[in-house]
Amino acid sequence: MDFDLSEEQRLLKDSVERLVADKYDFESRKRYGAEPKGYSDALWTQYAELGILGLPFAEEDGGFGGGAVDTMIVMEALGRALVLEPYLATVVLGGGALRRAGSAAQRQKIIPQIAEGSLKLALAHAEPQARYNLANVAATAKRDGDGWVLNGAKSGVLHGDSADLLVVSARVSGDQTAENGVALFLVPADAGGLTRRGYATQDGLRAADIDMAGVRVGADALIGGESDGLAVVRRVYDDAIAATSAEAVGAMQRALELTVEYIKTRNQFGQPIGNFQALQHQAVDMFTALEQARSMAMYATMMTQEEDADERARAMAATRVQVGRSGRVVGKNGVQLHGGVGVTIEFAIGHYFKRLTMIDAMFGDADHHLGILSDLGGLLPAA
Amino acid sequence: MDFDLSEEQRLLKDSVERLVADKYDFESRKRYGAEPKGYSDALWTQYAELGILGLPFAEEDGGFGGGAVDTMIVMEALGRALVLEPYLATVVLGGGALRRAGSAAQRQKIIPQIAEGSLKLALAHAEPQARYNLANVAATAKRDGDGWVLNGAKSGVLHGDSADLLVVSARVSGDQTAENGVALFLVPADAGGLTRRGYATQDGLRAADIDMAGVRVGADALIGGESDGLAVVRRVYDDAIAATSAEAVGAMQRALELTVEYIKTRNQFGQPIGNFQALQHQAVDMFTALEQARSMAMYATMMTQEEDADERARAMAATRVQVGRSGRVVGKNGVQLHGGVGVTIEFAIGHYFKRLTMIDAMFGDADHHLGILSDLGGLLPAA
Amino acid sequence: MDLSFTPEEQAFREEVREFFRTALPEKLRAKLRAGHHVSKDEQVEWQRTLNKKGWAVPHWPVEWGGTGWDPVRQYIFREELMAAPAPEPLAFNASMCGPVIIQFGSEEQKKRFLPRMANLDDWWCQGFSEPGSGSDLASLKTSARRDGDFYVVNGQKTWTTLAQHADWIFCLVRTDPSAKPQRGISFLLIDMKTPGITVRPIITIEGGHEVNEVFFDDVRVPAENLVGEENRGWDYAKFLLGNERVGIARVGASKERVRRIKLLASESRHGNPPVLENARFREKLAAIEVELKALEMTQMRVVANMATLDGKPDPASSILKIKGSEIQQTLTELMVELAGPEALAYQPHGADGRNEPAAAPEWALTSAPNFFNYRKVSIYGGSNEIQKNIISKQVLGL
Amino acid sequence: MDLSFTPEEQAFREEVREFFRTALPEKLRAKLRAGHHVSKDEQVEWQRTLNKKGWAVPHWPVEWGGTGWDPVRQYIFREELMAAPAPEPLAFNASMCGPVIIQFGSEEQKKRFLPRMANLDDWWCQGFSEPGSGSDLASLKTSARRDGDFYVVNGQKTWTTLAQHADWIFCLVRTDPSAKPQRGISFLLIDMKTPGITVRPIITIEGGHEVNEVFFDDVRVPAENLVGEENRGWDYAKFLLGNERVGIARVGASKERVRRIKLLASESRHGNPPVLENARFREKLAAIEVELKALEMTQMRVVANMATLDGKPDPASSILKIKGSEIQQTLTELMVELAGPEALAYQPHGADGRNEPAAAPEWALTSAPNFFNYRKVSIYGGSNEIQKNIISKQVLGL
Repeated sequence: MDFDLSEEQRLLKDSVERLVADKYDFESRKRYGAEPKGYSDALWTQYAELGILGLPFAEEDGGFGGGAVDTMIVMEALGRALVLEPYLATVVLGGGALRRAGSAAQRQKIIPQIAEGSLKLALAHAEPQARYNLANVAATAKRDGDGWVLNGAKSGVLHGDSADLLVVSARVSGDQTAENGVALFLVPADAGGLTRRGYATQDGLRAADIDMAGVRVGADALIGGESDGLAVVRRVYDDAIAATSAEAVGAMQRALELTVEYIKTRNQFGQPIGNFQALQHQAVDMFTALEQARSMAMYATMMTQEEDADERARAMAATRVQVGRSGRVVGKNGVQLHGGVGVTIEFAIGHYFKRLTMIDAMFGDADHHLGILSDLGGLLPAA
Repeated sequence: MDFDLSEEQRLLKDSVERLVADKYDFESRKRYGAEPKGYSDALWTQYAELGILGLPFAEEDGGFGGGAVDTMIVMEALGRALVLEPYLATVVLGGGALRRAGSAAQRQKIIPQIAEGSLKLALAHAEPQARYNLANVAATAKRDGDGWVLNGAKSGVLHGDSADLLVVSARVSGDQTAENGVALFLVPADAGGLTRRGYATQDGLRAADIDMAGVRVGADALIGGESDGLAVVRRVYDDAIAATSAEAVGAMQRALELTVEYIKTRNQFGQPIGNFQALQHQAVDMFTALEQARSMAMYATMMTQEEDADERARAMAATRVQVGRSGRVVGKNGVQLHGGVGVTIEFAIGHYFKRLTMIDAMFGDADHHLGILSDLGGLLPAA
Repeated sequence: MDLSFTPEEQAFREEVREFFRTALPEKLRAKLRAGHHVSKDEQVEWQRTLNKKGWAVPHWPVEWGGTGWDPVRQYIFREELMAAPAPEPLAFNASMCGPVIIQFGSEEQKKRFLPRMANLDDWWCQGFSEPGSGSDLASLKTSARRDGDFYVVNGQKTWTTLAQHADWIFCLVRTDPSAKPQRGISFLLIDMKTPGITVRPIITIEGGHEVNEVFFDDVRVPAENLVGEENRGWDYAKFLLGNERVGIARVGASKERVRRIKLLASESRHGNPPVLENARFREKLAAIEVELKALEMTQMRVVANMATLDGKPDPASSILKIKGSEIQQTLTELMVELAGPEALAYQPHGADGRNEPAAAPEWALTSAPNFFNYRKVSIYGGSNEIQKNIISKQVLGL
Repeated sequence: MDLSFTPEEQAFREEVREFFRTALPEKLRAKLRAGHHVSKDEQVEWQRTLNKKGWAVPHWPVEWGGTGWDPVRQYIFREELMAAPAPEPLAFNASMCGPVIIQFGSEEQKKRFLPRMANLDDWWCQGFSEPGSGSDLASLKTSARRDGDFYVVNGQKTWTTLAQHADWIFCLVRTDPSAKPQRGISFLLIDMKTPGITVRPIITIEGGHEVNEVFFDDVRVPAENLVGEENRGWDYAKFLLGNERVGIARVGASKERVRRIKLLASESRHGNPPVLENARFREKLAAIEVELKALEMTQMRVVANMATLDGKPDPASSILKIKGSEIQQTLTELMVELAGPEALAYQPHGADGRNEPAAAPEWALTSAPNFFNYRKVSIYGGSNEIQKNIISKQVLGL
């Protein structure tokens, strides 16, 4: 057991933190959000230069051979600044599907383009009717000669509006909620028959609803097998749970700092409101929530390596419960301690609150995961 | 809508409050608890003189014709002093079964004895296997000539060890958890074949486990019909929920007063600890919990008159949720604000905490009733 | 003690309900139920409908347009209004400035302002808070210097709700800078069209524009617009804030929201089982219902005691704000949970060209913005921390 | 960063587990699992078993009986001990007074006291709190006046855990009444058999006798029993309280309790469905498990950082007490819920003649007493409010 970062990891952490500290203050973020894509392409290039876009991919595929801890480090730093760029969508979600299940040919073609920043991905899996049931896939893929024809609708696809290449799930066989029979396909965003409606999300990021009407792709578009795409999605979502938990920890850390700074300087009744014990204790509750979430983000990071899907599912569900609940405590107390200015768009704290809320909602909220965990029998055996 | 007490109710309130204020300080209570029955027979006589033992019974039966509000007033006053005598067991539970379902002959024979303080009752319904399922009755009653023979076990019978007369439920027909087929019987505590094991309860009251092996009673022992005893029990338990909610409110009120008095006088760091804002806010949380519970105790009192069993069930479940949760807040915060002395047997606050906990556990705890309420669809209609 | 409504009160409730059924435009009802704000025109039109019926300002004296209803009937009216749901009469007119003028204003002020207030001919807003004076209101700095028949006002107000619609603003201003903080404050009525007033929007976290900053730069206000006596404004403000108490629990609005959540959660969407079949969701909702029922009873106790306590506040009234805001916030949060992934999309009213419509229903799209926006209810009107300080001191004597 | 245990650490865990499997008397294990306290004799016998194995005081220096284990191994040992469950080595000896003597005591004191401490030949208790000095420990009044080669001690200590068993007490006493509160305090070792000492039991709310008052009336203590320097006792006390931090989370004990609740809740009693089939109960338990797993990871972070932080406390360590006590309390409450109506009966150990046995299992009968008793864990050792004050000041800089 060892919680220390390696020398390389420490360097990585320093360099990402320095980049966002330099380039991602609150005012800059506002400017990036107003750019056409809703984020900064210039920053994206800098991420590529820093090496973080290719980080988790194998060196032989054109990546940098980083592990889950490296992703944790990056996501935490990005979370501190509420970074808008599609790192999660491209590297963790879309890229993750390739990393976990892509063929050597697919990986070697695409990953170098991800790493150099010239290709953005999105994972189009969720559908309007699915709610949080990952197995509910109504979109279909039918064989058509050597290739496939895709039909159906995807919704809330994170950064789906600006992605170049989509990883799309579709059902090849089985009932609409069957565990088997789902496949993943690489679909260019400009494929014929594919339409996208892009919109802002509540936290200032972007997403898209996608319709597919007779979208044709070749045989080489299939990622992995014809029937086990759902297992890949589950694995990638687990990676994303670990990654967004780290992002949430970064956001909570910064939200706590902002709040403590604010109550140290805001004066009422002739003194800083940070002198009032009831407010101090609310700040302490934020700190406690943060540290508990940090612990679980580390735990989830470790458990992304776990090969037993059930064990992994327990760990990820538990992490979501803690991170979701901690996020609510930090977000709500942070706004409350800011008072009136906390609910204005001009103060950063509200944006942290919104992002923390949306991280919770993204792959099933804390209570949803509590149900999953309890149905799996919890973490400890009876004795 | 009118929350004022009538002149008579105001007098009742004053006189009961005066009695317990005079006779039921913390030291006296300790003495009463050490008496052979675990309470004071001398006080019981005074309750009779005050007229509260016959209060809820009809005047033609030898009672005083009081209503649910009168019982609320008495129970709240008794709750303030954590009174040990078997008022709930005799007047509300055992007497309640007679009041709700007894024949004129039964009522006119027994109620005058209750009112004058010469006869104590208990309701022996719960059984070891039943948990909170009121319909789970395994004890049996079999016809035997004109009379009946009872067999089975009852557990946790409140003040069952010192009662003179027991109201016992037993199954005449149907499966062990059938809604119909349960009857109620009047059984003298000294009946042949009936054994009692008396013990203290966690809150300093008394209860008994009761075994019946071939207990014979006459035809006149049957209360109400042969099959509808469970409906009577439900009705009486609803009355008891209202009554114990009022008792809990009295206990919470006093617990809050004791706590506020304590933190005003306890000095640490050169000042009364009641000056510390975090402790003040905990006391305010107690106050809020108390007032919300008081409102629901009033609501339950009103709803004891409701004839629709489902409507009544919703109201009682909702009341138990609020009163149970409020009791926990008041009990826990009260102890916490007392610090070390709060967990000693020499300070009253711990006894309030224990009684509030046991009121919650008595007819199903707050979460149990939340389940009932939610299964009944909650309080408000969808729209 | 009788906690049920009398037959007369029940009949009154039916009458009110029937009026809302017929007089309230369906479009307005639908808008409120979907979680949207009403426009200025809609608010004005509705308040005039109420005023025509004689119900715009029920709690005012009959001579100024009130109804003469007892507290219980006023309560029933408010409950039914929120249950409809219908827009509430503009609080700044009906519950805040109006009662102050009735209690402390001159005869001329009453004649001049009250009828127009009741009919929403004038839209009022409130100028109390300042950037440096939130919880500590008495530290306010906006000054009013006497200059002949005028006061000259300089300073800044903030959190001024709907100032963008307002014709008039009632302000706390400092008229004696040398007195103790509470002593040098006056209550002044200011025409928003007076030169020197600038209104600047404050955008709230969900993107809405409800509140504003109001700047005063040598604004000349006729001295006749002073309410009551100079330097007594703090007393009038306390009177005003005391009046807010009962309405602030917003029990009726929360009941309406519970019913709405139940309806939405009992519907099967996309062929999935209704969310209400999930025991956890159902119990969370039931738990809020219990709190809400308790609060409703608490509120009824306060209302019923108004007659007997003769103006002195019922100690229980102090929990209305705390519990009411907690319940409102929890309900908005439950709505987000109900919307699930459909809460994700942000759809600003004034589409900014880069947003295409998401395939989610209106109630789901407004769920997160309402959750975000409702953080305000534990902050404004005296934060819940301040409320607890008040209870601690005034009720518990700590 | 590698958050898994190494194969060597896993093997060590197996070794420890195996030892507990064979060396721990089954009766003792059963007693702890039923929620009972162990007797003095049982505690002594067990600690001697540990000491024979060389594991009584793992964190002490090897020369005084320690093991030389790194923090991770010490952590594993403690976890397995609690999971067994086995009685913990008496904290007053092993974690409190022992380390102080090791760090600040004289060579003579070490030789005289440490071996007997490790073997529980002497049972120690702690004399810190006084009736007027709970949270505000520095205000303590018990005085020690120097008189030749002796200190003469007068005053009163309270909350003295298991003083009824104790041979020795380590006390904070005021040796300089004129100095600032923290400056005039010394750390004194006192033989409980010295004339003038009276121990009076304090009965806790559930009826147990764990704590006591200890009165000192002209108690003459040899000056050689002073630890370190006169008037430096406050520093030694702070050192002692700092050592408590990691153990105080009691993660292992809570894990054992979770497993136990799961087992009991998964059994069908009286032919009823297991309580664990109730989704609400299951989810409540799962929610605690999450908090507990997070706390375990937090504790491991603190343990792992001990090597690198070189004695400086990890900021995260300050949450161990707060979260640990919350979890312990919630678990005792869940046990009461599980027992249901069977939690009702009070069965004092020394039956008072008026109590006949109730027909409920042992674990149910101890559930409510444990719930009541465990209110103490958010009060003692610095109440959770004090802990929050400390975090606010030391970690957040407020």
